[in-house]
Amino acid sequence: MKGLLANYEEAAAIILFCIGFSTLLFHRNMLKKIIGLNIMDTGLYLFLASMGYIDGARAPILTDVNAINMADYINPVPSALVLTGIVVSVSVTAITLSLTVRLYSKYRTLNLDEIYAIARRTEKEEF
Amino acid sequence: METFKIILLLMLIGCAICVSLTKRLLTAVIIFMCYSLIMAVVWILLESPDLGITEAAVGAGVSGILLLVTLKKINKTETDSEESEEEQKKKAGDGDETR
Amino acid sequence: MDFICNFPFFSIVLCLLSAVVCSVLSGKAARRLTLCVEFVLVCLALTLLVYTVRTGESFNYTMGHVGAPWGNELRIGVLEALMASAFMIVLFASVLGGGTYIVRDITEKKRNLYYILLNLMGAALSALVYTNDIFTGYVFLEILTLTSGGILMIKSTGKTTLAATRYLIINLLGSGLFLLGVILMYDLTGHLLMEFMHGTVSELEATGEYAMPLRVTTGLICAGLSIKSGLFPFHRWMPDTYGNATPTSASLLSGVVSKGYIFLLIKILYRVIGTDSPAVGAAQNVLFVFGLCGIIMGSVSALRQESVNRMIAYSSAAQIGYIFVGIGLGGHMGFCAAIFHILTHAVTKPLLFLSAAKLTEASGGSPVFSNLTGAARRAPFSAFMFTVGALSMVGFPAFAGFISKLFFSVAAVTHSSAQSVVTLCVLAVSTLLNAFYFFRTVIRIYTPSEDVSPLVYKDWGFMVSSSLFLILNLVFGLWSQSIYRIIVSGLRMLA
Amino acid sequence: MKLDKERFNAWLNDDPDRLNGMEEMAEIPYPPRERIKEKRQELQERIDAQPVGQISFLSRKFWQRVYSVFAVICCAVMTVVLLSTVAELPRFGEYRDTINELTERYIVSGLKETGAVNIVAGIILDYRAFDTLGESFVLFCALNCVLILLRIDSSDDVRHHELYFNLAHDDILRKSALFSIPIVFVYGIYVLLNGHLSPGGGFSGGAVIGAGIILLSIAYGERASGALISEKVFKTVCCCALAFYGVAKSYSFFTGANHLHSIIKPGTPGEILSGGLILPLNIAVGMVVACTIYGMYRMFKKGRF
Repeated sequence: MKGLLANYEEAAAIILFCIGFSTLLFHRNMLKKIIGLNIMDTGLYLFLASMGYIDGARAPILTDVNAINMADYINPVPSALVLTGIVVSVSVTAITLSLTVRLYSKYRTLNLDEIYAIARRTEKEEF
Repeated sequence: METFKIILLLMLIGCAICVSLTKRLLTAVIIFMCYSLIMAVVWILLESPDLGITEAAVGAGVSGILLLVTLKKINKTETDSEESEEEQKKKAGDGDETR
Repeated sequence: MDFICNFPFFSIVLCLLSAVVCSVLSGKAARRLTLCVEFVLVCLALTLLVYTVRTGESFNYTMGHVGAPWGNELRIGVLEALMASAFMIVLFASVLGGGTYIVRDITEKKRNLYYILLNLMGAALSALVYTNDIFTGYVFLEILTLTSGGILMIKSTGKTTLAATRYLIINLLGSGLFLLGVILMYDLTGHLLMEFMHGTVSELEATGEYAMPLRVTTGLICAGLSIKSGLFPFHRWMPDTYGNATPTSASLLSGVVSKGYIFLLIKILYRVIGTDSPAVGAAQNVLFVFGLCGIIMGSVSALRQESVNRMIAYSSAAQIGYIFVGIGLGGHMGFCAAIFHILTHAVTKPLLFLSAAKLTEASGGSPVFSNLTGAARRAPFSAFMFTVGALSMVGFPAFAGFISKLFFSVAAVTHSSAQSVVTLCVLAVSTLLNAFYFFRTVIRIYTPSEDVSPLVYKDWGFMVSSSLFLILNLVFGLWSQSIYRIIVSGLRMLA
Repeated sequence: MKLDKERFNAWLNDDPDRLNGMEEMAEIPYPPRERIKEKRQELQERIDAQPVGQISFLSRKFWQRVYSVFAVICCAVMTVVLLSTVAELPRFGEYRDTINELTERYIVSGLKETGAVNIVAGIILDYRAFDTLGESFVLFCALNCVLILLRIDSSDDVRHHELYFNLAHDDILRKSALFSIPIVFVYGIYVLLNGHLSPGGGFSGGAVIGAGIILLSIAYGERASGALISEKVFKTVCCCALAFYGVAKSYSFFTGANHLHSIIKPGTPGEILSGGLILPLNIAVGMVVACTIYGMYRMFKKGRF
């Protein structure tokens, strides 16, 4: 518990990840699933970024070129990785959203359970 | 500063929970955009301004726009007073979680 | 450094650039370009295989001016070259063999988009196989996931869209878990290149620090990748996906994509965590149990299916189970068996999917069993190829499937008593079930029926690609000793 | 004055403005609501006509429940395990093990080797450029998937895809867009061009510019944004920029791996024309991203350009 409180940033990130994960897993509504996916990803990125943070350090943009001191700057690697990750998650969002639009135009609902029910009943038509 | 950060983190968690509990999809999308903005601020506080800019532009901007366009496309955000109560309920019901 | 060392890099960049070029081409031109590029990829990978076998050691290739541990790296050993050659051959042959179905299932204006995705998939696969950097692995894993989703949804019926949705959701859950594992691993080690991570991990293990986070990390990576490859409780997307997709997509998904994930897992187990680590031991036991369940459930479900596509799909689930049993048994022989089975399955499943599609087409378009009676008369060549695939899957001597089952039994026997008994029993039962459901189909297609309207056209693409698969099956079955030696030396290089 | 009042009233009543955006209003053939209703009824009838079949819903529901209970337990266990892992990790904000020779080289000699004052830009476009190359192809892949799903090729498909919203007649939006669009564009271009000197870079700048173009298209109609990015421009820019990116990076990978001399120099630190390949790569990425985002928006909205 003490460790959790000291690592509050990471703990919050993990809680966000788990909320997003369960939203993605349990919600039957496609849009909610997609938002859950985004929350899951941002939780992960927060987790990664909070690892690079050092108390009292600055962003890794060099101000004085002649005197570079390691301890002045935060770890730049997590930022670079997160930047890559954000692009991946926006691409995934776009694809899943367009799938949602397609599903809606076909089945007229966003609820996956209903979609399955309709698909099962109209199965024979499509062959 | 640390208190501010903790408050922001709590708000993030609150937003995340609200998204999965709220009934209306439009509300969920708007809460998600707020979530992204708060996240951008958190990243500025974590001394990663690159991520702050990107998250504000992508999470709140582009993802938000795409979500809203999708919502609009599937015709869920309209509120029309001429419509009967029943119709509206049906509408709200099928866009949202059926428990 | 020899010029050949550039080949893996060339193959990735070639794919990426030809994907860009395909977006301005028409469907037909894009197809030609893709086939050429894939043929070149096959040649590059085979040359690399020969080169690495001859030199007998692996080499690293720095992507950029700054070497390890600061820059990205590729790493090519015998095993990587072998895997890349197998995957590229399957990619090439599936695209070649499924040409008529691509024309049938995809509207003309969207056909070039399909080839863009295939090119990207080739790039992602090669990068995934060659990479030495775990985060690069994640990025290309996502490309692989998205392209495989894309080649599913291109057939624009409601069912494929639904199947693609389901597939993507499961895969994204898996990616999330895998990324969390990668992040934790970075936090524990501070590196992203595999051998540097391994160095820190073994230091941590020696001092006993962070034992719990290491275990959790291993678990997360295993869970993420096994969910993505469709291990037992998460195999439910398979029948819908494989059953409804266009045959090329189905054979690529089952033959190549899920194998790519598994190969990444093997690589991480060997090169990052180390197979002798206690954390890996625990994960292996879990994978073993789920693999066994997967074999049984997959085979039983395959028995109950009414259409041939879904039957083959469930059989895929069972084969994934086999591979995970191999990984779970662990040790030298277990991993050998798993890798050999990856190869076997990669060259057999596409053959089954493609020939089943031909049989279905010859019988009027419905893949339901009752419709297929007497299909061998209508399409004798495809029926022969289907029979070959079925024999190989069942484990008939002289085919690849026999050797991989043999390897599994050897791996089981050399292992501890409890696991070996269970594995042997499950192997026996599943072989029986396999034989039952495959021969039922084979007998059905050879049953004479009145409706004999022979297939009017000859499909050269299908003939060439299925002959290629047949030859590969025979090569793996008859020259298994040399393949075995290659795998063994590859595993030694991997560690 | 009278005209203004009329327009204000019209706006209050949510009437389409009679002066602005006429041509776009004309696109709506008949009220969407009716059509949706019709469609839903049709579907309902079709479902009702089908026999329910032999699926026993009781057992399916039962298994679903078992499955979801199991999944809830799994999620809960996962949360607890992950939280206890976090408690064991190094303390937040401390100088920790991940600060090693990796970080040291990036920070200390990053400027000298890449020419980028912004170390993050140096990492993503030079040290770990292969990741970033992959990342931009993820975006390309996403664009292609969206095109596959939403692009309309045949005219009979149009009915499904048309989108009925049009804010082009809204005066408030127009006036506020008039002020904000230039700012958005300037900011986006600044972020894009200064990627190696200050926070930002190709991706964020491109996303800002893309959002600006979307705003333009919402406020002033498709014609305005179409004049900026037509289908041809979109295709050309995407392909050329991606191909340039791929070729340029391949050149630097190839020379690096073979220890050849590269003609690219880092330049003077801090100047706009410095950072070797980083500036052109940022511009290429920014163009790809802006076009991709706008293209995706068009696909979602209309299904074509």
